[in-house]
Amino acid sequence: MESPHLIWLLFVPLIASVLSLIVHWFGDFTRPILEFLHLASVTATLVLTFIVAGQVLDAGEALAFSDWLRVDSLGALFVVIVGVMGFLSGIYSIGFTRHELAVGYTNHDIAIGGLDMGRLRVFYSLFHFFLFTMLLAVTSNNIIIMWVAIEATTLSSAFLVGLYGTRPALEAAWKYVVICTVGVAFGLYGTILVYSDAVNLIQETSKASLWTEIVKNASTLDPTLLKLAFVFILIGFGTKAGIVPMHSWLPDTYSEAPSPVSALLSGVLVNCTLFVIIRFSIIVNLALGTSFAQILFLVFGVISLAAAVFFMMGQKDINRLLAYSSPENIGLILIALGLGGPIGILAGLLQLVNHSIVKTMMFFLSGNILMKYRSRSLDVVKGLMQAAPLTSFFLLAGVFALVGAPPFNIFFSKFLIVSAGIATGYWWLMIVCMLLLMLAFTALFRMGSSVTLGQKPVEIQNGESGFTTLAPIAILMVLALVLGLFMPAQLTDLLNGAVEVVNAGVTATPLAGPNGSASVAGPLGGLSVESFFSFFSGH
Amino acid sequence: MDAIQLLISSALTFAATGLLSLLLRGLERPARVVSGLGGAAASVLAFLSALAAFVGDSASLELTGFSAFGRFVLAMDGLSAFMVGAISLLAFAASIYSIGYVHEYRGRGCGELGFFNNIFIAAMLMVVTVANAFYFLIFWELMTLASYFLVIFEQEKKESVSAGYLYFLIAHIGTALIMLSFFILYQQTGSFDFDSFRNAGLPLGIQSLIFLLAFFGFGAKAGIVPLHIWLPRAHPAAPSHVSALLSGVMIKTAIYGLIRLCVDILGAPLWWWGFVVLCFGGLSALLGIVYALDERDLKRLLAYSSVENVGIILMGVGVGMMGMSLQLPTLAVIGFLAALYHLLNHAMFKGLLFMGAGAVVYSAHTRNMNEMGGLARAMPWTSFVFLVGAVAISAIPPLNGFVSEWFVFQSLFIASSTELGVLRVFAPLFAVLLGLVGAMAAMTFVKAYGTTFTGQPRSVHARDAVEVPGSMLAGMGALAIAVTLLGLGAPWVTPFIGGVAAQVANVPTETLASGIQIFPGNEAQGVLSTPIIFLLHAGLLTFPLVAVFALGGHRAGQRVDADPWACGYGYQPQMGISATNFAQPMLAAFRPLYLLRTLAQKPLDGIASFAKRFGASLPAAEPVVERTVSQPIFAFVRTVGGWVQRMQMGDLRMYCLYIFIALAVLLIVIFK
Amino acid sequence: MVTFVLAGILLPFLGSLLVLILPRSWVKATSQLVTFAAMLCTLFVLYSLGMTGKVGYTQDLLFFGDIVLYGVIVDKISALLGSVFILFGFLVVVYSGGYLSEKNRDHVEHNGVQRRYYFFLLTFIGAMAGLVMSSTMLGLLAFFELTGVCSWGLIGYYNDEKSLKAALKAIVTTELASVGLFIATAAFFVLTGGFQLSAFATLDDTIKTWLFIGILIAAWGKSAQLPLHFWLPDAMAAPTPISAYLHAASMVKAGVYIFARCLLSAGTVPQVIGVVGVIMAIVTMFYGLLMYFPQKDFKRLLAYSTITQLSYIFFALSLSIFGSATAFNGAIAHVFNHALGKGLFFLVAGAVGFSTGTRLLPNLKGLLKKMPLVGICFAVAALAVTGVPPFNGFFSKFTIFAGGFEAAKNAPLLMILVVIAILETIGSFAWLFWVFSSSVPGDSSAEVAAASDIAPSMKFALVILACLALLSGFFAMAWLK
Amino acid sequence: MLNVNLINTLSGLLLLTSLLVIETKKPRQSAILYSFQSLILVAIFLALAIRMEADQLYLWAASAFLTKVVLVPVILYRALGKVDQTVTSLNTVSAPVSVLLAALAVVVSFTVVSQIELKSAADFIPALAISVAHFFFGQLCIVTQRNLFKQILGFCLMENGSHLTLALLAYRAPELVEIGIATDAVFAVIILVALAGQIYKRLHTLDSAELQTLKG
Repeated sequence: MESPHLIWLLFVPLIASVLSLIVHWFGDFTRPILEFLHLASVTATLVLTFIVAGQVLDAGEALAFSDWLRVDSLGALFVVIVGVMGFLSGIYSIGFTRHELAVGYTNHDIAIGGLDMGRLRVFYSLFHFFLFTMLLAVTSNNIIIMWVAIEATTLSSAFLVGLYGTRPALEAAWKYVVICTVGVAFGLYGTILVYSDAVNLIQETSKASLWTEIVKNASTLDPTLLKLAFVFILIGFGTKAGIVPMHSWLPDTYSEAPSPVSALLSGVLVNCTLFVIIRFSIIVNLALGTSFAQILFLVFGVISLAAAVFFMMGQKDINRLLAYSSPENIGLILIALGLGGPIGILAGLLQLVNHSIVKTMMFFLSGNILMKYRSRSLDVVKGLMQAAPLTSFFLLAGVFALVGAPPFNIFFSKFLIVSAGIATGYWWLMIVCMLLLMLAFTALFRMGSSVTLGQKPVEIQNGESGFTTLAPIAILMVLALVLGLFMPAQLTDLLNGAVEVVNAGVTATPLAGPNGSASVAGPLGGLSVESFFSFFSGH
Repeated sequence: MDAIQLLISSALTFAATGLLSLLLRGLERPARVVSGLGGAAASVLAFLSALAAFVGDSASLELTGFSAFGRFVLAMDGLSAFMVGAISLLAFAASIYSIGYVHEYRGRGCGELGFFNNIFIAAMLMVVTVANAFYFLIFWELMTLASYFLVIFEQEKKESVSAGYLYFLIAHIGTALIMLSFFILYQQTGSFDFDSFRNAGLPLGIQSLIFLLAFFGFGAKAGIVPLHIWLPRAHPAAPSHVSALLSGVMIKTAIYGLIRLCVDILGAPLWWWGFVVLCFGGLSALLGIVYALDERDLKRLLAYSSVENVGIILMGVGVGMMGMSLQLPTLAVIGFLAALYHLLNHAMFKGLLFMGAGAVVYSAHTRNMNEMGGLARAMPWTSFVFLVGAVAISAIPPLNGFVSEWFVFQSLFIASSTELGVLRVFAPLFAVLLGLVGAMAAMTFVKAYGTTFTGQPRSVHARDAVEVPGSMLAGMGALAIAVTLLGLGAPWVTPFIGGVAAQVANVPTETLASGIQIFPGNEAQGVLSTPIIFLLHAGLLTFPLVAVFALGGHRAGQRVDADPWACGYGYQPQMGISATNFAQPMLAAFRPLYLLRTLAQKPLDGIASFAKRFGASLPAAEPVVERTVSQPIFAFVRTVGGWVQRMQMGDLRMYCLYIFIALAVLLIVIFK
Repeated sequence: MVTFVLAGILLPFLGSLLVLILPRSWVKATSQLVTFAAMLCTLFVLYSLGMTGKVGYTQDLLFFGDIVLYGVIVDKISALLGSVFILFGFLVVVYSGGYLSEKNRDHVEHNGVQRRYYFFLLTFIGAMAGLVMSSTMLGLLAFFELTGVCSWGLIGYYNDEKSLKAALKAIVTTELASVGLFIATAAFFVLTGGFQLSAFATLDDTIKTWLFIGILIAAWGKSAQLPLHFWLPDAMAAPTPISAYLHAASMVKAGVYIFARCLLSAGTVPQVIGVVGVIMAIVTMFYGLLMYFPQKDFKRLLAYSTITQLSYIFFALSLSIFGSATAFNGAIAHVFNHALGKGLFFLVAGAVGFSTGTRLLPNLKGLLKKMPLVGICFAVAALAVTGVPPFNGFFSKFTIFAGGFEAAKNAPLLMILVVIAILETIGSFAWLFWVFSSSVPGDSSAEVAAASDIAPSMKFALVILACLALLSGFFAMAWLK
Repeated sequence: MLNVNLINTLSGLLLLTSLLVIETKKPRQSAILYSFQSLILVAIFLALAIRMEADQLYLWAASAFLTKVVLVPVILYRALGKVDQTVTSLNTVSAPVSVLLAALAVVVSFTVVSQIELKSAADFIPALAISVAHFFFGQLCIVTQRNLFKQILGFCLMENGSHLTLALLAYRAPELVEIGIATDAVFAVIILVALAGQIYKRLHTLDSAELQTLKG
């Protein structure tokens, strides 16, 4: 189905980005106008993502630009993530940047700086451009453009990372850009290999770069080349996704970037690159059978998980701790994908969604802490319970959610992953993973207790950080709870569709059961989504 | 009302008056009166119940209990009725006595005292009538519990509290042993009813195990040597009417339990069971009295004497058990008769003596006999009843102690003529031992009475003593009358108790006759006529009087009213015979037996010091799991974490290298 | 009826939210009201179950498709334990009202009513109710973890270095153990295609064995059994009402409860689980006993006592695998009785700390003189915990031993273990009663003589619990008959 | 029709120039050398265009010339003019070692590429292997050089490598693709240079060894 909304979805942030750069002509009104523009853009983006997702639910896919842009269920899932997280980050940014403006940009070589008007403009402009590139990555049907978009995310976010202009911020930005461009260059290499293989098979060369066309001809691709290509792709895009050992930019970047940016990086960008990897893995699965990609996923998943939890042990910096929690979760997602089968893929995608909700929330919270304490060190940040009870409540809830305590959403996706592992016979791997997760659990809990409890430093004033910085957190918190307790039918349909897409090459039979339908049962009126679990109940 | 209804109403009265007393704790006098009079009334009900059981058939009551362990069964057979009777008699006297006596404890919780006391008695009544092991244990422990609080009632005294602890601990261990024996039976029968236990049909080996467990379990409560150590500490620690109950009846519930389980239920099938009981009885009797002799604390002396008397009772039980296993009905009946009779007698006179001691303490505020003396003048009535008790316990006719000891002797004599070699050798020996014990008991109580009531007051307390209130005298008087009646009325009492004994021994009752006989027609009619013996004794006493009178030695009877002559010094009260110096010769004679105590102390000290050292090493053991398991794991994780974190050394070029290495490794692995 | 069950579970959760929202001055009353209402609901469930002949029933509540995620099971066991957990929760909330004040000498630095405390406490009560009533593995797992999280918040309540460390230790240890349950639940799900416990019986023996090993590991961790016991003594850094509730009455029972529930659902269970369970229980029992002796801190002593009592429950549950229903009932009764007895003991410790400012046993002498009520409750608690009739501990211990002898009929070696357990009970008795003898009667020590009065709400909780400690033994036995 | 060997030889030349880019001490010279190398790349494109009769490749050549031969070197050269040159010659390993590593990269590339059976690329196996190796050379440059600008050049070398592969294997790709890639590369260079400039301005260093404060 041709979808003009899809085009608008890309253009809105792009226009907002350009406009943001030029508003300084308005002098004193710059900031309000910037903020208005910003709000309008993120809201429009959010609405458009929902529209596009709705179209996908109705018609199966949304197309634009003669198939160069295409959103199927898998894509829609990611589009929605980008839209929602972009919107919430957008809201959060307003409060955050106001506070940082109040702190002011200083030229001194301090650990954590503030902002000035110029940088604010850059921030808003790049914010939207960043959003645009991510949306492009997940809507593009052209594998080369996909790569371009991913590379562009790096470039657009580079200055966001270094926005504070302090020594650590610049260092982080440099590392981020260099490592990611290098990594993504590997990705390019892999992409080229796939494309060059496809171009020999597909008569219409203009279509050879379309993912849909490659998938159609996947079985005739050269296996060796594809293997080579996939290795490059996994390593390349894996760099961006924060898979260990290519993750090394990640802690520096997440900790030094302004919090809304960290939230987007960890909550969304990671997903977008994973999306690319998943897209390629579908091709590989079709061409080589599932085992090749799955084994790679499993290996890297376990490595990521294991290394990440050890990085988290004894980490003194809140943001770095949260940053390392990303490879941990990516590892889990990869393991789930590596386990394969409908359950595994579903578990992986669900974990991906849940992780992005919770991790975004956590970075918002760390931003609030930063605003209050001007520090990220666990030695300094103490007694949040006294200083800002609400923030501290959210932080605790976030920690619980992140470690997968019920009733939060990660509990269920974690559970599904373990179930998938057991169903596929990886008992011991699952036990090892759970034990490794215990370390993450320990580290996060230590952080949670250290920050919220204890005696707060005397110079810190009591008080919350304001509506715009708390509301997005509250929304995410509610989301985390809701997805833990119920699963909205639309999301279920999207997930089902996505699983179908990912699983397409493997099993001939699509998911059993009808599409999700809500039914009320029991006094709680639990939303019942039949197809969601039905594929296990029927074995 | 039949026996059971009476019993239940009695128990409920005890409980109700106890609770009422607790509620009235703020007002001490009403509390005292309620618990005392209520207890007395309840005791009357209990006694009537016992009588009703004797008169009517054995009664029982069944209720579906709250537990899965069978019904709540109350059964009044002869043995139970006998025990109820014994308890009720003493409880009656103690209750009356307590009305006055508890005044001593004013301001220290008279209400609570009444509560625990009455609950204690009620629990005892239930223990001896309940016929289900589960409920038996409940009441058994309830009895211990209530009496524990009575023992530590004088909580200001450290030794009271520690005595109570020791008492409760040993009782608890005993309970555990009893429980084990019940469990073994339960395992075989699937029920806790005594009735089903009877039909268990266990192998003899297991039965013997049950016997041993039960013997030591009940023995701990009965205070047999060497499990007696708590007794001389705990009994004196309690208020005196409670001491009376403790010594008088509570330790007898253990005898009851032993008879119930090993004789009634298991049927004492092996001769050595009885022999074990006999031996421990003999040992307890001997050591008990030897230690009593040495005591200067009046109440401790009485407590040691209880050990002795329990020993005597056990000797009777032992003989009876052997009689059963050897299928000699006469021996069995005589043995149990002796045991039960002595049980009853001891309840009476030991109760009397403790109450007497309580009266002394009430007036003189000390328990040390060396600080007494001359109390007979100040407290004539007390002195008199105490004398009655002392005479009775010394087995001097015509009072009851003589009667039951006589039966014990008789049972031992009959036993020595059985065909069992062991008995032929040992029964005479035990008879001799019993004689010795009797002699020493007499000596002990001469000392007790003499140093307490005669001579000069040896302390200010003793000098200022006055006679105790009427209720106390009434309580003691009642017991004195009972002691006399049980002695003089032996010919009429014996058939009753003999009937019980026969029931216990599971033989027909006709073999025992009653009446005044000196020479019984057959050995089964081993009944003595105490009136005749009394007359004989009285006659013997009149003989010297007549002689003196006839021979004109009337000067001898003249009273000389002058100061005692003391080798030139003025007489001092300290010069008189005291508790310490009186027993000096005996101490010398029985040095080895006293040495036992010091000898036993050594291993005990060893154990204690080992325990102390062991205990000292425990704190180090506490974190052992942490130190050996969790901390190493944690340290390991940290070390690994350190290695991993070193990967992130901050160098951009290394980071790029990682990517390259990852790629290279993958390429090599995949493409070889 | 299910409405009332649900009300029992959800009211505390609702309360926990209200506590966050309502004004600070309402917090205490709200908590008390909510828990009281929840208590009435569960007591009504108990009552009506008793009236209808104790026939259990299950109601599925939360679905995903045809898979039941959560449902409630109301039977003899869950109704009994659910009501005691919530009832005790109510008493603890009441007690806390007095305990958490400036007058508390044990924790002088306290500053007024804290939402956090009541929030975690109420959430915990709800979670515990949810756990007990759960008819699915997922429900067990979810609430199991939730209780752990709440306990973390409560142990670390005082915010000092020590309590934070203890809290972390507790949560990490129990969560580590809960990996076992997690894996077992996942496997259960994969194998049966659902979460309903009723499917347990359909599994074959090998699978059952593995599942039970997972469950046991979780249960050991939660119930502080060797070798995962060490968090419990340290967790005594929590406020004493919390120790009473979490570390005596309820949370540590979550472990045994899931084990019991799964045993009940599984039908026949491979004996190897019984063997493992029995041996570990005996080892823990003796370890706990030995650790009584060096303890100076009242609460630590109680913690070790809790460990041994929990081993009794494990012991009994494992015995039931050898075919003794009596042992199972004994275990359930012991959960019930120990909750009240040990809970009372902890509250006594709290009252002592509250009024004297010390918990060190050598400093506590002559409590009865100065604080008769506390002294009496001390006695009642000691007797209840050590199993002296007519107090409740006896009945369940007796049932356990009887069950042991029943089981030993088929496996004579068990007899030895049962006898060892009886020895332990004597040792326990000896030491706890020694503690009682040396601290309750007699003349007061300086600390005790200077004691202040305890709050009325604390007295209320103590009196109710003391009565319950006397009566509950009979009730539990009759209920489970 | 051009000889295949020409293409392969030109590719070999590419390797040589990359080594020069890496090992030259002065970054400005490296920039110039890079420009020269890009010129060779353009030549390869042209040769391929002739041999394969692929018209798109002319366009490729043009855009590559514009971006790689002109734009990127100019940007780099100008940026380098503004910075202190003293820190430019730092490297981690000595020249012989890096040459050795480069040789290793070539060997690995040949091994991997020789396994591929692509009928379109059968003639260009050496060139393909060289393009892969060239890619690794870029990596080598980033790893061994401490100067930020040398690292940017390393990235450019990698770009060239992948570009060559693209041309060898997928010369029929639409122009838009090529332009996208090229523009991205240019933008990457611009942003890297800008960042490096900021770092120099704020921190007065171009030594990546001094950018090691974030760790752990």
